[in-house]
Amino acid sequence: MADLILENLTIKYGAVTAVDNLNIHVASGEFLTLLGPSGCGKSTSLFAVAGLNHATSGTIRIGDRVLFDGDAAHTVPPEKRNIGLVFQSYALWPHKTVAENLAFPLILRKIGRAERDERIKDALGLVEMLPYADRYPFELSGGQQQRVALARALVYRPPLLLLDEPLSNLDAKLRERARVWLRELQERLSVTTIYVTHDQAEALAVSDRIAVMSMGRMRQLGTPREIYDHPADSFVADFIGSSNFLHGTLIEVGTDHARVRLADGREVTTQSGPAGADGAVVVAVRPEKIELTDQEGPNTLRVSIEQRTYLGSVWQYAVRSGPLAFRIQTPSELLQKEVLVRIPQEHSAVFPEQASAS
Amino acid sequence: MADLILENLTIKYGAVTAVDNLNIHVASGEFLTLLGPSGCGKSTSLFAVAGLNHATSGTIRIGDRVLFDGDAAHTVPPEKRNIGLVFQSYALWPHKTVAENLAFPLILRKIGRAERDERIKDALGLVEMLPYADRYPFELSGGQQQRVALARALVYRPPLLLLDEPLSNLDAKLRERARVWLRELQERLSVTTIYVTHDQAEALAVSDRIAVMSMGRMRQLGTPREIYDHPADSFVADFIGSSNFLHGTLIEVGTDHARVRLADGREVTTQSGPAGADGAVVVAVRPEKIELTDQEGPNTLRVSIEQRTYLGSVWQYAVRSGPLAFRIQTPSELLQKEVLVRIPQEHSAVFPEQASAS
Amino acid sequence: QEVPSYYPTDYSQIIEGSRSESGLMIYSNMADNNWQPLIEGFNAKYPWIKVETVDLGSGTVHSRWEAEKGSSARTADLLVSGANDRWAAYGQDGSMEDYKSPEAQHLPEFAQPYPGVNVLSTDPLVITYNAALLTEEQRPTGFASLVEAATADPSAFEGKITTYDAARNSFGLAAWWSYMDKKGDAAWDGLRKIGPMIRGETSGGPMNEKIATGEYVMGIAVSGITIFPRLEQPGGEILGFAFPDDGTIMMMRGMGIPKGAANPNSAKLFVDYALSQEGQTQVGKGGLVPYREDVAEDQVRYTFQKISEQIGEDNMVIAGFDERLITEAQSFVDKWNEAIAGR
Amino acid sequence: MTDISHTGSTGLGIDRSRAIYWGVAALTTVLVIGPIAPILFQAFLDKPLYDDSAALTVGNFARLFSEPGMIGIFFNTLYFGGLTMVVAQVFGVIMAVLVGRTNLPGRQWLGEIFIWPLFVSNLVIAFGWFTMYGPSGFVTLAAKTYLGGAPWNLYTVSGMGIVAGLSQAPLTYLMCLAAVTKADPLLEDAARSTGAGPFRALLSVTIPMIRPAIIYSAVLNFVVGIEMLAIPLLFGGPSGIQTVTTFLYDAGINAAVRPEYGLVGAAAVILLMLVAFLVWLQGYLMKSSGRFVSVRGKASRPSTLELGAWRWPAFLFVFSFVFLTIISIFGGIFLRSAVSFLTPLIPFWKVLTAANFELVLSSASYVRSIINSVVVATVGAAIGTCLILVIALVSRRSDFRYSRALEYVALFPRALPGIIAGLGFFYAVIWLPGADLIRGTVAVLILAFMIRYIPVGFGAIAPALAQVGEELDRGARISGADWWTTVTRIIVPILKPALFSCYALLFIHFFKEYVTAAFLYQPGSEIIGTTMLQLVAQGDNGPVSALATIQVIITAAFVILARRVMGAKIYG
Ligand SMILES: Nc1ncnc2c1ncn2[C@@H]1O[C@H](COP(=O)(O)OP(=O)(O)OP(=O)(O)O)[C@@H](O)[C@H]1O
Ligand SMILES: Nc1ncnc2c1ncn2[C@@H]1O[C@H](COP(=O)(O)OP(=O)(O)OP(=O)(O)O)[C@@H](O)[C@H]1O
Ligand SMILES: [Fe+3]
Ligand SMILES: [Mg+2]
Ligand SMILES: [Mg+2]
Repeated sequence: MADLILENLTIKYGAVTAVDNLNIHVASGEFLTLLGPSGCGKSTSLFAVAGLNHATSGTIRIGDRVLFDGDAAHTVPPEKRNIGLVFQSYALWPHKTVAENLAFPLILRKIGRAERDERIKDALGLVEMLPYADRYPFELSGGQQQRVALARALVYRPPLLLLDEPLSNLDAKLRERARVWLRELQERLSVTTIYVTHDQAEALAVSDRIAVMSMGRMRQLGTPREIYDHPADSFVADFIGSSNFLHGTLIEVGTDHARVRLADGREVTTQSGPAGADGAVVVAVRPEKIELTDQEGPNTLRVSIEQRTYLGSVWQYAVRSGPLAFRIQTPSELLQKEVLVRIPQEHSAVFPEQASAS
Repeated sequence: MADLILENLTIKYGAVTAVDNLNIHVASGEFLTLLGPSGCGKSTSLFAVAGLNHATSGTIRIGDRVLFDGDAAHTVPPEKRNIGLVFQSYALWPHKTVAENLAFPLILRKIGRAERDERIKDALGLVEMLPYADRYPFELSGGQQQRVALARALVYRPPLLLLDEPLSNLDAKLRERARVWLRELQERLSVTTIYVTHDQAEALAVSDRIAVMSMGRMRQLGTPREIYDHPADSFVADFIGSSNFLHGTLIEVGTDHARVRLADGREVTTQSGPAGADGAVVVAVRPEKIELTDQEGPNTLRVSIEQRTYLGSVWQYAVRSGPLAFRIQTPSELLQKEVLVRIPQEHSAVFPEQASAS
Repeated sequence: QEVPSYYPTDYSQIIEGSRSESGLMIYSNMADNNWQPLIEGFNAKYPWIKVETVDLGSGTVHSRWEAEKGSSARTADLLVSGANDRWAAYGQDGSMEDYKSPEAQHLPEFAQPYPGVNVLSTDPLVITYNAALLTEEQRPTGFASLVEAATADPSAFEGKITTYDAARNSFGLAAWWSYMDKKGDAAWDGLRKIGPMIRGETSGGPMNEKIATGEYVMGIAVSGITIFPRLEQPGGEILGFAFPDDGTIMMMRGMGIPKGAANPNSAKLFVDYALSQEGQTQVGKGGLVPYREDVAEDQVRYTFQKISEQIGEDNMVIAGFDERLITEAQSFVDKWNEAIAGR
Repeated sequence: MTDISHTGSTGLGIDRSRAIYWGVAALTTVLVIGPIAPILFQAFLDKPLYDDSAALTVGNFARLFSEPGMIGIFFNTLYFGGLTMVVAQVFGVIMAVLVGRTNLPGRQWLGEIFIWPLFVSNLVIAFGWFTMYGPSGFVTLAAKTYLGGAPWNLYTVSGMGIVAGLSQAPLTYLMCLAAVTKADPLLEDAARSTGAGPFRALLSVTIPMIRPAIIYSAVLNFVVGIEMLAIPLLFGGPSGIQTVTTFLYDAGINAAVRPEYGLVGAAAVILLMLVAFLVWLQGYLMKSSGRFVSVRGKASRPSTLELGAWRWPAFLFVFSFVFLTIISIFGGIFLRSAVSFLTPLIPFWKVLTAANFELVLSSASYVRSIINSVVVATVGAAIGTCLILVIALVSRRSDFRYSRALEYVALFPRALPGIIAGLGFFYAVIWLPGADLIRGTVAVLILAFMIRYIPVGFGAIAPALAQVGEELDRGARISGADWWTTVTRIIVPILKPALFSCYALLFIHFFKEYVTAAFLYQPGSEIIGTTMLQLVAQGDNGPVSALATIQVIITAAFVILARRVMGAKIYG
């Protein structure tokens, strides 16, 4: 398949602008994830690619083939696009059994009985739903329905696969297996994939590139590491891995570092970055990057522990130093009331303070 | 509220036994989570408590008040149970706006106009859906619908709250906020809560106790730490935090330790545990508990790295030592081909080998 | 083929002509069982003519034919109906084939009021009453006696007298117009007295049923042919009837061959047969009232002559196809409505 | 833009789906306009259409409005139509919900009996009512004897409205039943878990969700009330109450002197305008139809609502209702068919007779009419259901540019009172070239009935369609199905209960129809309705009741059988 290109895509529902001037170039065989908070327009964008809603303006093409062109009022109907799509709401056909749900796209493609059965078995096997082939959707649990939906989108091996939160109702184990398997399958079939998820761990683990969206706009497009390590703005920093934001004032800025006086009076050295008009900044640092330390030094803060949460593999603590409240994460249980922590310069970023950054 | 007690609860759909002899005692004000793979009967159990499906046998009581008694064929209708329920599929009323969806339970409880508006505003504020009060459900995204469903179950402050994967369509940030807030709310209102989730991190973070289910049966009931640190069987060990299972043979067992010869020939010391008939065991150890080390010693293995996955805060590696394949997790990126790892005795458990443990 | 001696010599041409025709289509306001004896008799004589009837309401017979006649569609070769105003109109505009039946000489004068318009039967309108609710003394014997009885005992008759509503129904209009035309102001006075007690109906079914249940105690000018067979049914004693002694309305049923009919010879044969002695007897057997004098009275329930004998020729009100039915209709309806309101 | 850029895409544009859109739109338009056009034309002629000397005029409208008492007549008509609608809706909806959704004891057979009033024509229903509830009806007399008086009077506009409403309630019932069985039970579960009792859940959640079906049947019943002839004629006539239809009948069609077709045409134009307004209103009320979608891609389980302690009180209520308004009425009709006289004055066992049935069954043409009716109803309803289904799919579920217009056109035939519609078809068949081929055959009857009842069938299908979530279509489109494959393979199977309703409704209506047929049938193509018309002329309701009884038995047998065969499994 050639590359999929979205240009200036805008989609409005009456007065609501669900997608605002989106530009994405998905390379052939790429695994691209749309990541963003609920209601940011992920599903809407995906549906526009599938041809299931009418974009307001912009173009969608696959290589030279124009699927949608807002100016020429040209639209290729969804069934001609040969795309696989998993709906957030499954969209299983209630009157067909699981096997029949999968058979339908194959029948449409005039695939012979023997091969059809073969493929259905394969696909159901992949999602571990083989024993349920003869059940009706209403006889399945939520997660089982979702797996069938996934199998249905894969069974006809479309060159472009669109997945709208396909794993959100699966349990952690199955989900991890499914995502590994999905990625393997994607690579094996080299099917171009757009994946919508709200789960950043999943996005980081599985994607070639991630597009972070907010309120219909794209905020950053990059590889998982770029997004995680070098978020373009505080929204991305916050959304991916939920950074702590420490308020402060920029007192010095160099090419490779900056110095910030935090709200509790301590000074820290951070990566370089821009300041707000009055020098107000936030220092973004992820909870798991903050280190425990024994001795005072540069970038250390003495904090009191206010709340403890057990997360299985790690503990998370809500801590406070004067007016600064933030979270830290460590594998070990801390029983003392106060600890000394260090904010590593290389894992901190500075952004201008914005009303929106919380 | 008095304690909620499920006794010998069995629920069949024709030949399918969805829930099999379930016994749970939920203390008043407790936050209990049902955790288990897709299709294990979580929703079915929850619905039985709500009175929305017919259990086949067993009893459900709140203190002395019998809600369901299979022997006496006695059932209290759902509306008399005063329970808050969030459905996995939202079940918002499509013909009512968001505000009207929330108003309905309040109107049923004859709550005056002013207080009603107040409470609706509160509840919508909590789930950050205030601006959407006048939309119809079909005008909302999947996650937004789920938030409204949550608000609707809370708005009338029921003493018992049943939540069926209430956060599965929310993004990570919102989800974390929602779960903290949910837990706080639950403690403040001291509302007894049964929470269904497939997300073990969520379960560990938020629950007083966790009931792990599989195929309609309860496998273990305990606090998050008990479940995580002392899984009752290999299923639980695997499901919670996805343990590695290293196959081997028990060669010595004491009160506080056991020695196992692993399939690659190395011997390791582990926690004590039972063996299969032929001495075949698996050693369960979580990926994040396996330590990197520089020097050979007891319980160390030399492994080759076969696959690397970036998970943002940590890296996960698929590794292999002879016939043993397992995963390890560390915060740092490992570029070398081989590493030396140590399996800490205190974080390993031994279970008899079963066909089912994968 | 045998034909009576008084038939014209070239009658065989009509018979031969009918052989090459495609059967006979009749639009009528009669029911299947009314037709059966007549058609059987006809077919015994002319077995090659296939008779088909389309049995409709009186008005529909004409509406349908009128609309179809200009098209190429197959339509009626013979019309039979009780829509007196239409027959009057056809008489005026000459849209019926002017065929003079050789049987005419054996028929009374009223048998062919206009060229091409014949009378098939004369059906009386009678007084019907509920015998269980009206004692012998209370039972009116005619219009005048009804007026008398009703004014004497209004509570027994208030809202319990029915008749055809002349303002809403062409059948009723023809009947009552003829009656009033003959009886004049005296009858109008009587009607004004009992008018408010009358509930008008537009069809025989509800009248009969409601009289039987007692909702009405009696009806005046109720179609006799619908009552007669019912008297013989089990329980028929609940109903009683009388030919009004001061004026029995005899409704004429018209019959005509449209100009340009597709099968004129078959139609002519049928008209002749229906008017023959044998045909009229069959008409009587079908439940209608024949008017040909030589019909044997023991073969049929009633004949025109028998009724005439019973009540006297003067008391027969012939409801024919007077053209004033058309010209005077509106003023009559207005007057009728006032009388019914008691004014 | 150059024109060259367009040729590429229009070349693709003529696909199968588009051919179907245009084909069905053209077919519907021809079928509907055919019979309506002559009537419209007639409205502006001073003489009957077939009269060569007719000239254009607007005098018909002037006459219509200058008629004395016209205001009262209009008022009566609207009140009658409104009451008919309200009564039909209230009882139809309640019954649909109870039967379709709850564990009401005996709901199966109560539901079967409930639709009986639809099986026979209004003429027969009216007759049944006055034998029971008329001034000297059985129930009235019983009430007078035991209760000291009967508080009802059928011969008022209210009385007529209630009778008409009750005889139309089954229409509402059937349309809503299809919708109710598809409403997602999870939504009721949600209501109950928030504290609503079973009835409250039905009232606040289920009923609003079937709003499309309610709105649709309401509009239809209002129109049916307005165009209904038999009941106002039979009940209103004797006491001088007139509605627009009886006025038209008395002054226009059955006029004492010469029918005034111009007047009839003018009134038809006004009725068409009224219906156009109602269809618009209906569309307006159904705005943002996403609110009514209840069959979603997330499957949920079919279930019934437990009435609990309310079971038996509800049963008692429904049963007495069914008994008093249906069983007793039909009891009267059945009884009438087996006696020579039905009157409280003679015990019925003294007058038992088989003569009524003998009369009907001994006539070859009467028997043929029964057979013809069965053919017309079974075949016609099948063809009709297919046509209506396609119309509904194109007008509601396609990107066809004129989908809305198609819906308007399809709904127009309902505006014409049956008798006027009959006239229209009749003109159309005579004057349309080529129509002669089918003239006088059962085919023309099927065609005419079909067009006349498109709106009825549409009402059974369209609301159910509104409940099916678009993601199901979308899922199919994206899997590679074009529009036609999607609707036939995905939507139609889900619509099965509604299709059954549509088929049953058409069957029932075709089986009893008479007015439209009066102008169209010929020897050989007579149907029960025309036979009944002839028998009515004899002034004896015995044979009429016998025929009605046969009608009920055949229809009921058919409906029950069809339900067994077609409606057994909704989900697979
Ligand atoms: N109506 C039914 N008929 C037959 N089997 C059913 C029916 N409903 C549920 N089941 C089966 O019962 C089992 C339990 O279903 P349940 O909905 O309780 O699962 P769950 O634990 O909630 O799973 P999930 O996390 O996927 O929602 C499943 O295997 C399901 O297929
Ligand atoms: N039919 C509609 N009418 C009006 N607004 C709509 C409609 N459908 C969606 N929206 C709005 O458009 C925005 C984007 O919706 P979309 O479904 O694309 O969100 P999403 O990113 O998929 O969110 P989620 O993760 O919660 O599914 C939302 O704010 C939503 O409320
Ligand atoms: Fe152009
Ligand atoms: Mg979405
Ligand atoms: Mg579930």
